[in-house]
Amino acid sequence: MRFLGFIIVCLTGALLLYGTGEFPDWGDPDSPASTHLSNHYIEKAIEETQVPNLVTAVLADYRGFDTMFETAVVFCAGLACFLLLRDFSQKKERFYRHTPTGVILHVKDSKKTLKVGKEFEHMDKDWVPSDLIIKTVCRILIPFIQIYALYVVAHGDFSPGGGFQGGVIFGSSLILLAISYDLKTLVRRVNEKVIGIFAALGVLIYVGIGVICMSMGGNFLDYSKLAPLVPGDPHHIRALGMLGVEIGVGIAVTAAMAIIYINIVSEGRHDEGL
Amino acid sequence: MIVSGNGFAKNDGKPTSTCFKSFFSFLITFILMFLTWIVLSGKFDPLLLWLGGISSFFVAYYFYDLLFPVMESGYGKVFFRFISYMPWLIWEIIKANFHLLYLTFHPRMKELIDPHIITFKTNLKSDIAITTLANSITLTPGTITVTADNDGVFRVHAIDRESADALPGTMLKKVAKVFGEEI
Amino acid sequence: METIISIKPLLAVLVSLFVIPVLVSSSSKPNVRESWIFIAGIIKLILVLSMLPVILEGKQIALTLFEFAPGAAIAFRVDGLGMLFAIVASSLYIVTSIYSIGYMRGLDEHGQTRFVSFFALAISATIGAAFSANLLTLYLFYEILSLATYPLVAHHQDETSRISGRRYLTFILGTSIALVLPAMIYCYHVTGTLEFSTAGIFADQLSKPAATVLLLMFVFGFAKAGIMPFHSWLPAAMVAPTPVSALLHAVAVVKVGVFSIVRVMTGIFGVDLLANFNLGVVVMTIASFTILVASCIALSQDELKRRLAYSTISQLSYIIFGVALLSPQGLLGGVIHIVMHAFGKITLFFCAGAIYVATGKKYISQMSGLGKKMPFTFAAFFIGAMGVIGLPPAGGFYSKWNLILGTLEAQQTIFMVVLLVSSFLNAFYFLPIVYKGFFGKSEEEEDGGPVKIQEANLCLVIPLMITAVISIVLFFYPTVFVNLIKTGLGI
Amino acid sequence: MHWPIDLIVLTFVIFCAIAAISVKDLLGTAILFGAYSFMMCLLWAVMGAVDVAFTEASVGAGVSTVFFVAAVFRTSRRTKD
Amino acid sequence: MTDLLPLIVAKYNYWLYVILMMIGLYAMIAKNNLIKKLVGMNIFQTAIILFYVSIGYKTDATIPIIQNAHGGQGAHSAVIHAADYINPLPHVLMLTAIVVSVATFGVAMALAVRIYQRYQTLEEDELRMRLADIGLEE
Amino acid sequence: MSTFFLSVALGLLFLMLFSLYRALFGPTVLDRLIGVNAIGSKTVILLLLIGFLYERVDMFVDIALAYAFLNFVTVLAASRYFHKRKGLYEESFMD
Amino acid sequence: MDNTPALIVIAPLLAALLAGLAVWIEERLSYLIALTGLAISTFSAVKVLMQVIDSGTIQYRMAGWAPPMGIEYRIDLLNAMVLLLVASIAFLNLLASYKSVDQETNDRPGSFYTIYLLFVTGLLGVTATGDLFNLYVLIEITSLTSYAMVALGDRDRGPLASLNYVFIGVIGASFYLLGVGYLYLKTGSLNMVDVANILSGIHGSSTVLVAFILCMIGIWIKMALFPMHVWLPNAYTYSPVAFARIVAPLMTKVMVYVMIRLMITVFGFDYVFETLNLADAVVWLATIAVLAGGVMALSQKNLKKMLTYIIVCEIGYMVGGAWMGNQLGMTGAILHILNDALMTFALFLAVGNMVYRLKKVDLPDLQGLFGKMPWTMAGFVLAAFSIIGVPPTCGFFSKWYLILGAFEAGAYHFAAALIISSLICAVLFFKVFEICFFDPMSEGHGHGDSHSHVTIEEAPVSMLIVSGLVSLSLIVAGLYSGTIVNTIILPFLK
Amino acid sequence: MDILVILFLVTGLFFFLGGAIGIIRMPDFYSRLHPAGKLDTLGIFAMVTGLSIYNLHHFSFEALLLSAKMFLIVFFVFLSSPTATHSIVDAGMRAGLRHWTKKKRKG
Repeated sequence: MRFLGFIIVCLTGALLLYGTGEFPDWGDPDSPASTHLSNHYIEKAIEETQVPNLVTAVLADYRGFDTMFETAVVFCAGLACFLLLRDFSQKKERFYRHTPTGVILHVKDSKKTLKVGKEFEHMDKDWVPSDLIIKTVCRILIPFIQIYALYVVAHGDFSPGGGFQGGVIFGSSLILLAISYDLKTLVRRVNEKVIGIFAALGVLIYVGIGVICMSMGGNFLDYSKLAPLVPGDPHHIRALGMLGVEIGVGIAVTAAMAIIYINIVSEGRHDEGL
Repeated sequence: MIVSGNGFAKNDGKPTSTCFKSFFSFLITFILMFLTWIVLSGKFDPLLLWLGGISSFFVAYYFYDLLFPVMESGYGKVFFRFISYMPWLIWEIIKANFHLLYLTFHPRMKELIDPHIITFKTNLKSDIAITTLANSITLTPGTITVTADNDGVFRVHAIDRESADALPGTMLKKVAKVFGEEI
Repeated sequence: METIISIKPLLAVLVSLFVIPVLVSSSSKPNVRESWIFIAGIIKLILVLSMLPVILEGKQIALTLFEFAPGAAIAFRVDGLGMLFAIVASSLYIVTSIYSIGYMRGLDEHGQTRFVSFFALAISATIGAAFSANLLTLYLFYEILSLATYPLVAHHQDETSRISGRRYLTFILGTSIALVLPAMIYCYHVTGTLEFSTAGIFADQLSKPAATVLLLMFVFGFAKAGIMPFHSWLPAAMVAPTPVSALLHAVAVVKVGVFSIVRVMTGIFGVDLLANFNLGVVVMTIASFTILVASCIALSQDELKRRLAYSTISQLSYIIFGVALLSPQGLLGGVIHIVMHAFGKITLFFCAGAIYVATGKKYISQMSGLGKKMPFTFAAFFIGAMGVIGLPPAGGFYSKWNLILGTLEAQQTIFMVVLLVSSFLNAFYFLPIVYKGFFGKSEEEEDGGPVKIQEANLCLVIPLMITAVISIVLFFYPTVFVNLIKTGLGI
Repeated sequence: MHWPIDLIVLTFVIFCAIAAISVKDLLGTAILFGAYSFMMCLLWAVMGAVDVAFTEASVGAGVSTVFFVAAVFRTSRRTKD
Repeated sequence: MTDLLPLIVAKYNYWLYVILMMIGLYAMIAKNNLIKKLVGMNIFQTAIILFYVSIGYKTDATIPIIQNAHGGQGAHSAVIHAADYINPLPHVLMLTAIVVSVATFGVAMALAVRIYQRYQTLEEDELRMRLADIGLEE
Repeated sequence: MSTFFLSVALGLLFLMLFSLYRALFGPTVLDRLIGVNAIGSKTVILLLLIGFLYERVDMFVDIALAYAFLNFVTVLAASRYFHKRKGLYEESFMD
Repeated sequence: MDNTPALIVIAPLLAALLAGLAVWIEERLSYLIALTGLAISTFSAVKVLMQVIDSGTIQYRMAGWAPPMGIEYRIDLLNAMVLLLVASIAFLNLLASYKSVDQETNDRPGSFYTIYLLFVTGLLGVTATGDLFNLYVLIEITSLTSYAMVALGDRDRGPLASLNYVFIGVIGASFYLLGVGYLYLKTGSLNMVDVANILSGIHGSSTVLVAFILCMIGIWIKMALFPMHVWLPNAYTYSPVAFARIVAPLMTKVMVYVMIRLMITVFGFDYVFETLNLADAVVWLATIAVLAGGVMALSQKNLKKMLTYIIVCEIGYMVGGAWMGNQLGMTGAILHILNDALMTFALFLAVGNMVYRLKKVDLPDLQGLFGKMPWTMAGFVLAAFSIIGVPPTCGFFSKWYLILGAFEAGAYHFAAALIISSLICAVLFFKVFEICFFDPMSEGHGHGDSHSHVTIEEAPVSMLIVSGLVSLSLIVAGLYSGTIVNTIILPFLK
Repeated sequence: MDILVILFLVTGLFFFLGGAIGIIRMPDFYSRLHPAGKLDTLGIFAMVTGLSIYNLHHFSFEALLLSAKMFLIVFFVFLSSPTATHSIVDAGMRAGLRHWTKKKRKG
């Protein structure tokens, strides 16, 4: 296998290197790639869309259709992880902790249950008390991270970033919560159903905006047709549409990242986690 | 999203804050978030401000208990004392770093250093105080906090005797003063 | 030539197809089921016969169903040759239906509904093949027929039938896919059409080697005709119930093979082309080889049905032989042999089945003396045998006579010898059975065991009487068929 | 003007990539993979692809690595190659 | 030296992308551990992203975010030269590609976890042995 | 000034080589972690410097910020691993 | 503005998301939503096909941007046909899957429908789009959903098969992406027509050659052409039946469509067959693929796996036909996309019915099935005949064109391979028929009792109806293949 | 002004150098963390200070906010870096990594 792999790799490499022979120089401003389509984007985008971040303009408007499917891919990944790993079965052996004393009870009989409430709480085999310092620092940091993530989503038009990056950062903040405390804390705060709904909802916002454009008599995702629905400068309607779309992306990505993480780290049991 | 304070308050062994207090901590969080937003954004476009408001509200509404799990009246004072603690800390950090630089660049470094672990106990109670002390220790001369638990027991890894001897010392006092705790 | 567009050929094909759902739905009531078969058979025959006058007038009936490429369509065209074959098949179908009722019930076979359904499907395909207007349609029905017969051959669902079924399919399906299909597509590739026409479809696109290869592909590819290397499916298929062997393996299936070869030789290549390239001799050589070898093998077979099967193999080659003579007399003799042999051979098979049902005996050596117990059966057997051997007053004489004339006409004296020799061989392997049946001592007489043997039930005896009688009638009145052949082949 | 940075970072990237696939401890691989993504992010930034850099920072260095660690946590660190 | 350096600079990115890609491909084909293969896969994908981003780069151009766009009402009238900004299109494409790659990566990780749950190993040869043990090898 | 920034950036890259050495050859996983952490902190500065080189530092600050944060998450996740799974790789070969 | 073209793709996507929401609210609702979405999609596809036949190519601008800037849908005859095929098969399969999904994914049928719809969306998008990069994204959607689905199938082998699928799938998609990158580098555009225009000026470039090779290899990997097929059998065998039924007929076929699209629309006939000298080599490759697929299928003991190898074989047909370099071969390839999709679908429907009752379909499990599930078997037999190429089923007619094309191109080896593979298929299927026809009873009655006491009945009516319908459509498609060729394929090729 | 900036940057670079050398030279994992955790933090502090001063070159409100934003990084690093360091040390302890001691003590 190694040898075969080596040969395949070398062949591929040779093919690709052969192809590079006619490449324009790196950074050549006159290469076809940098002159044909991109000039239009660079010169006209701000005029047509009022969005200074060209990447966002192209991403969410000119090629918004791509981005919609990209979001769908993320949603699909989340759903796939959920379907693959989520495990609803009740474990036979269970552990409980007596909250006031901290005594840990190990229940082997699957029928016997303890009432989970003030006195007892569920616990996992590999439970480890979370670290105080990490916990406190993360507690302080998480809201800032979140506001930062939302800032990134909202400012996709002006600075790098956008729905996807913001969503990932927001998702990371949730992951951070799960890492610094434990997974149960996260799941208790943002429960599974909510994440699931949000994942679909995010993409739905995107598609929904497209469909609304369609029902307003435009093409799919043609934001300019949204103008009658939104107050404000009709010139900025495309920027607004992009913002709406980015928010949808952000929601979907956040939820998908959370789902993927939660399911991988707990093998779908939603218990202790990393 | 489902909001529940219990996941966090429980660790402090204190009951969940009352309605008013939680509103207050929500408000503070909101203001803090909004300020952060403005610093981040740097734009005063009405739309963006609105978005900032909504975002701050969102974060504050769902995560206020993260930043201020226990709302107490003394936060303002603590804040100012903390600010005044900062320059001292930075100065200490700089000193520590020069010391460390000296160690690193010393040709016979391995003779100078003497890594070992020391343990000491403090009477600090609140999480935030313990954390501040632990991080300060980590940032200052040749010492890194290994563990710090709820009871205020610290294990510290020190790179040489000199650094180890300085602990807990002044820093503990200062931190205790900042958070108004007994030593 | 005048062409009439009519839906009748399609109806004739579809009648027994449409009856299948009815058969399946009435599977719990055997009598109702069988009456449906009968009705369908009669309708089919009527439809076929109703076209007869038109054809005899020298007109043709045509119907194009689906044209999927220029020159390649699913289309029907009824001409003399097809008509002849259709009449034989559909009339014998009715007879066989009656016979199979008796046979299946007599033996209390399982899966009778399945049996009759596939039987109906097979006969549909046969008629379809008879009425095909082009090679594509012919191939289509040929394949359907192959596939529809498989469940019939493997009807007993035991180990022997599994093996036979496998062999049957290997030969039939294998050759048709591997040889006929590429040959056909090559024809289309060269000429752009597959329509049969008496002049042939090749103008002068073919070289002699190509033509030879193509012809051989067709001749061997239509393995149902039982040309020698590809013959062994036929004896194997004799494990099937006797009605199947009778109708399908004496009439429908094998004759479709032969018919296809005749069609290809006359309609695709054209007599002139074959004559130009002198390809008739090639085919004749192959056919003669088959005739002689199969006859010899038949001599050594003890199981009656297998002997009949080898006899069939050799008789089929007569037809091909006759066509390959490429002379009017030869063509006439060859094609009319389709009819003559059909009636003769089916009689023989019917007899074999009747003997089996009545006595449970399969082997010739066990049959001595049975003629006294089953006089009608053995009388019919005698007539059938005469037909196959070519003795007057059975119809077989007419075709053999024409064949011999044909060889003379084509000045192929050596092949005439082949015919004569094989006729002797035929006589050798048939007449002893008759002789033993009537004059030999039966086993019971030898053993002294008092086993009561009597004539099989009426459902079995009547059909074989009918076919035997027709066999004789055809000797005296072959005119209709001769006319059909003459209009069909333009001789 | 940025080519020296580009050149050096690219070389680093190659090092990281080779190391990441040859380390015999999957957690090490995870960590090196994170480093690899950091470098890549730097590379995109050098080439002016800020959005890509941002995404790579958040995805490659952040989420991917965490997923990786999580997966290693739930499977095993052991590997033969 | 004077000739060599511009040539290297001009093609360095493309060469190195090929090398990176070969590394990734090799890891995917030859490595025994499934997670290692996944790393290879990611390296492979990043190599492609590197290629695309390299296409888009322009010397002496700035990042594709229009400067001073909101500096005032009159700012729009300023003419934008295409040569001043880096080509945004490859960036857009690569954003999508990165997202796709992380999605694939997540799913692949989930699959790896599932496989480990079932077979307690992620080494290909051991997996093959396990499969043979339980009679599932074809 | 930009020449200076460039040389600072190159200097940082040079220093990064040391961290990279630790990351690539660190005897234990945790050494690698230290190396990567150190690379991360240098990268934050590098990003800012690149921003100044492009004269668009406002765009790069965001990335640097995200970077710092995500580096933290990664390091935390990797080190949390050891809270749950004991041992370096000697033990993990056993099970 | 007529939005029908967009609706074909958007309706399933929207339905997928709504079904995804419904998972959390009312699980049963998701089935209805899915059904509605696909019905709308199918209906739109029919409408678009009519429009295209009437008035020629339809262009639809996504987000209203003119083509080279924005993404456009370019629906010509070929597109429209494949769209209708995909949408209707997806719809029919959904009709048939109601029960089997319940059986196989007893925990989360709603999520299944969501992923299913996303998969269909991907396929439809791949077919409709006129943009090279958009194609990549959509391919990835289909791949990702397939990965998930494959893993959900067999508990033991599913995840492993899926992970291998991931590796190879990613390599394939990445190669394609690289190819697009090389093209973009040379042309600066991503729109197919635009790229084609620019390419016509730079045919000699080595970069374009590499781009072409990369694209082709990528697509071949995705469609599992012979040496790159290793992922397919396991992946399809171990996926849930409801999914196998759609992925097997559609995925590879759509990829063949993509290949044809790239060859015809993007690179152009001239480039592919005149500038490059690859056609012979590829036809040889296809020949080997056909033979190898058949031979490998012969050695399988599991019915589902056997069928997957037949798919490998069929892919060889289409690739060979498309690379023949003449109109007949291309006609055959395109016709075979349609026919093969139908017949594979029919086969897998029948297999699905069997799995529904038997749970596993190793060949010995099938004994006596003709008696127990006659209608299912009838469908199976028809589909099998079609694969073998028995007239008048549709398989015969595409084979006809393919062989004709091979004759015209002088590729007799390919024609021979086709014939041989027909024979192999005949052997294969009659092996199966034999097993199904001769029940265990014939070998001894005692044996039959020990086999199993569970009486096996015919599959549920909903599954049977679809199965029967599709099997009959094989004949109908066969009979009307002349019409299809004349109204759709030939005008497209001109 | 530029001199100040250069000074800060060079200082930061110097700290980073210390960190880098420390990472290489220190004998064991725990002692390596000291330079890595602390010197880098201070290095970031110094350099960001320098850069934000440079950023205030053309003074405006926006530039001020930008500098504040940069200091947000410092704030962040000051919080996270010691935590990360602590977390790594903790991990080392839990992993059972022995710390390096002087040879004379080893007996």
